[in-house]
Amino acid sequence: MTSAYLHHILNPTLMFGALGTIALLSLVFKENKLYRLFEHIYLGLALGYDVEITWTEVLRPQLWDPMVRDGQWVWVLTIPVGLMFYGVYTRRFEWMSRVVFGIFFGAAAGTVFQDMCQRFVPQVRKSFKPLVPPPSAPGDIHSTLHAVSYVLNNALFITILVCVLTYFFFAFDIKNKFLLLMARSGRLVLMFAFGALFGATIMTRMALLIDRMYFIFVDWLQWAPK
Amino acid sequence: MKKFFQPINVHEHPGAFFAHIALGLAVMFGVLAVLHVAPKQYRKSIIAVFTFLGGLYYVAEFFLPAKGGSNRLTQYNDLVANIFTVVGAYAIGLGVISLLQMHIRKVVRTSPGWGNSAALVISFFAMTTFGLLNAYAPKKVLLHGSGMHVTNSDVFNFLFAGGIGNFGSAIFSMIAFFIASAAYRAFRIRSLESSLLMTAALIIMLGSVGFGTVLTNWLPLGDNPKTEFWANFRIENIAQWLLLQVNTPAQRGILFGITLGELAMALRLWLSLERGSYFDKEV
Amino acid sequence: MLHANDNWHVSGLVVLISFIIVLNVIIAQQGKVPTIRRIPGLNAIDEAIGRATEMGRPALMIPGITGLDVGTLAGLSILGHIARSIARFGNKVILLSADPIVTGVAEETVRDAYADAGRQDLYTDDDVRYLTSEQFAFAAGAAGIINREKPGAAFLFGNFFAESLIFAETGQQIGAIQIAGTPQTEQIPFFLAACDYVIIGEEYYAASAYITRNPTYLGSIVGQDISKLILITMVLIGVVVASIDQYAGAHGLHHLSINLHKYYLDLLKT
Amino acid sequence: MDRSIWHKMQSIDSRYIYAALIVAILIPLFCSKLVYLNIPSKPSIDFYKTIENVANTEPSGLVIVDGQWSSSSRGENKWQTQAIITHLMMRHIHFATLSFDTQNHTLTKEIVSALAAKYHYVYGVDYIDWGYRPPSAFQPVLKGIDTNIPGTLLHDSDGTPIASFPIMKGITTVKDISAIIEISPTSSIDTWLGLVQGVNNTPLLYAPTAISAPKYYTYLDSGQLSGMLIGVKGAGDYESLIHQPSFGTRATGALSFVYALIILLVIVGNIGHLKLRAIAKSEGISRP
Repeated sequence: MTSAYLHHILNPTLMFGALGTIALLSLVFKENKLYRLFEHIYLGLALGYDVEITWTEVLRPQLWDPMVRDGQWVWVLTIPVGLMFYGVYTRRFEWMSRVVFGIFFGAAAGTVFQDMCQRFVPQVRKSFKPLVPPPSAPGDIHSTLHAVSYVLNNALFITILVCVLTYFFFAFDIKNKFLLLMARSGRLVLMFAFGALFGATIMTRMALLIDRMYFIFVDWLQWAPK
Repeated sequence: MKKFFQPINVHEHPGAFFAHIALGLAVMFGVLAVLHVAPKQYRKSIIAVFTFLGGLYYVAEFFLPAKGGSNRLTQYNDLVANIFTVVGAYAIGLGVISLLQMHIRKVVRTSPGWGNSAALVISFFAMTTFGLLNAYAPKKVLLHGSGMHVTNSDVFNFLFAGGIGNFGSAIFSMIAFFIASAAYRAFRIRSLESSLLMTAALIIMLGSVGFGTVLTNWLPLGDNPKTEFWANFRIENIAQWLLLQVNTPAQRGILFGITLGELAMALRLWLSLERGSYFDKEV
Repeated sequence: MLHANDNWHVSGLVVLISFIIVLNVIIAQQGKVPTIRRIPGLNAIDEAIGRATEMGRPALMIPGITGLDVGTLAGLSILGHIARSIARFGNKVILLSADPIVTGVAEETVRDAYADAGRQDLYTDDDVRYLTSEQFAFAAGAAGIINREKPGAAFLFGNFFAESLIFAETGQQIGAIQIAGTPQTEQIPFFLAACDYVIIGEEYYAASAYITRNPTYLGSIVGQDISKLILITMVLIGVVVASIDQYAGAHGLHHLSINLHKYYLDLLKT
Repeated sequence: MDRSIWHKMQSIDSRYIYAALIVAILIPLFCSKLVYLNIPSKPSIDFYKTIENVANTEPSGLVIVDGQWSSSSRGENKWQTQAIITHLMMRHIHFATLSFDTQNHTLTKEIVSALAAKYHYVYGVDYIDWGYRPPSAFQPVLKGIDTNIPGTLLHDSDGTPIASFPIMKGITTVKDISAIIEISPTSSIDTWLGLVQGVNNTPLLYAPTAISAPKYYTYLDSGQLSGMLIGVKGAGDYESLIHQPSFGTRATGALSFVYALIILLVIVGNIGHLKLRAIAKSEGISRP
């Protein structure tokens, strides 16, 4: 082993990352002491980063700087409100934490109207799929076939949509055999769709593991050819 | 009144600045004290009122008629978002206290696994310290001599890029292992449902990788109108059709239901109609 | 769409749906309580807790990894009911949280659940643990805890993302009975593959109603069902109108086509 | 046959599965000379043809390469970027890189500088780095590209005015751009489609992760997208189209092994399961 290679292998940042990667991945075989150590180091680092980011990205630019630099002293009034969170720790002031949690519940709920209008309603409009084919393009030798597939695809789309929605009826006591069949097939189509999603996700996940192996065996150890 | 809330330069008028802060804090704590001494039977209503007010701004901002994309309230969007961000940031202590308390206790009592807890606490303080040092004095030299030149930002990079960055990728890539074992176990011809799950996944898998597409490579690619029809039966095109024509409407059906559920839950919360262990308790 | 007046038809529709839901909640609260269909998976909750208790193992709960949003609150509400059952069985719970505010709400929820069952003695402050809000650091910590504490039952209800499979598969490997649900649809396939029972889509928001049979929730479900019926009707009418429009377009009936767009197809355009 | 072998087949210890998975990935990593069965998909071929077309018809045209990926999707996007940049340089097409992600700027720069040395690309003459812009500026920058490129971007990543470089001569609006390439794990392509592509029907090419690809097939059909490289398979396709096998080819090979392994496992599991069920049925016992 040459000293240049050793120097490369022992590069602290690279080695720390590579050892941690191996230790963390070893969990899939067995929970072990090395995993436990790196798990705790990782948690500590991440929590520390949370605190650091909270200061540098939120509290410093949005509270400290406006107060001290721009003299917007009113921001100090947020401190008593923030302190109410800590009521959870005492029996006496516990209820106060509910007030501030309540404000946050309210805010989370209040944006729902815009969300519904912007994200949800367009989906309703996009489901207006015609069951009549568009006029065929000039020179299209498969015009009948294209028309048939257009109608069939749209009909399938609407059928699946309605079946799935039927499955999600909870309060209506469905007795009609046809509707029951629709709800049942709705659930089956859902399973089929979930299978497709599962299959479509595998490549992206595997690519990441391949990349990690590359990191260890090519970038760090340099055992495999570059 | 409005004048009272005006900014004051701390360097020019330190007295006025701190007087305003003291007075402001006193009034805020006064309000909280009044809330606290209010008769207990009002507490539930107080919470309900604050919850309603918490959501009212966004609802009002949305429904008030706007011209050219903004109405009377739109200009305060940034401010309201900032207030929620700042107040929310104070809660970080809840988490830090919860985790550190547990691990410091372990270290102090030297209970089993205290070494790991010590590692957690040390990493926490190291990251916090060097994160802040990196933000304020990144170029400051920590170690110097014998070919070494280490700055605050180097240590931060060691912890962040070497540590958090690589560890995050490692855990993310762990999913690859689990996806394989989960597929092996779940894709069984056990019931109609699991068979459907399996069939769809296998078709998509074959359609997206080299040896799968080889299976139907004897079919034309479809760049010629005469052979276009047969190209539909190439495995990658079947997979694509499944994702577009079967998966999309199914997802949309789910979306309809979920969004309605979300709306209902939001309305119950906002109007304090919600019931359940957390919401029903007498306070 | 930034404001309601960008398209009053759209915001009107949303207000109508909201009104229907609130109205049904109030009707149910007045005493006219409806019933709802069975939700597969939720019946297994007590069985899972019972088995964990028999084995002398705690139960694990994770309310997702996001901050306090509507999905997380729904998850916490389900977990609150489950925590009561766990307390009644006299078992311990471990709740892992990835957000400081959620940690606060979760602590109160779990403590209240034990208090309601008269088992305050079983609850300690270490039962609800904040790990970190960093997605994969949280996953690493949770996977470690699952492996070491070996819960007998796991309940995953909240917003989960790519890391969902890490929890579900490690839980599966240590033999926990797992029940999961999430409004993040892309993660449901992985829960289906690794958990014993999965609730899907809107069932997530109907779960509290099903577990508690609480009139408020049940009324809300009726409102949601009526809204869905309205939406289906709108879509079906839309399909018919769009078909006529396509026909009109192909046969030069432009006037008809313009009117169809004006009076139906484009009403919800934003 | 013995009942236990069927039992083993349907409940293989997951640790063996994980070990097999690692082997399946490592074989192509170590044996770089292996040849794999891989047929480039149609979207990949279209992507390649579009770039070839630029090289043949507008040899002095400028191509924009916009990156939005960071280390979390580098397993796919990094190799796509490398293959695309290689092709651009092989055909001596001028290009400009742009990033809306802090990490991406560094990562893309690394790839481009390494390849520039190999293909003797001169900065400012053959390629240019438009630099990093914060994500919040994404829409405004794209709007600006429509009408005034030097005025919107002003400086390159070193602070030199971009108008002063020879490569920018005659480039003022989107009409002077020969093609746009977007490499991204997010749905950022929507914004390019919505704000830029339609202005002059500029060929728009997309390199997403495999997960986010399905949503965008419709844009291929409608011709708004001229080609798409899907995940790491897309990178492998591209490397074979330009005859420059690199990591993408090895990773695609690894993927083939991994997929074959998973499919094999599913088959083995099902054989065990079905056989045990049959045995149980014949013995009159309910399901095993």
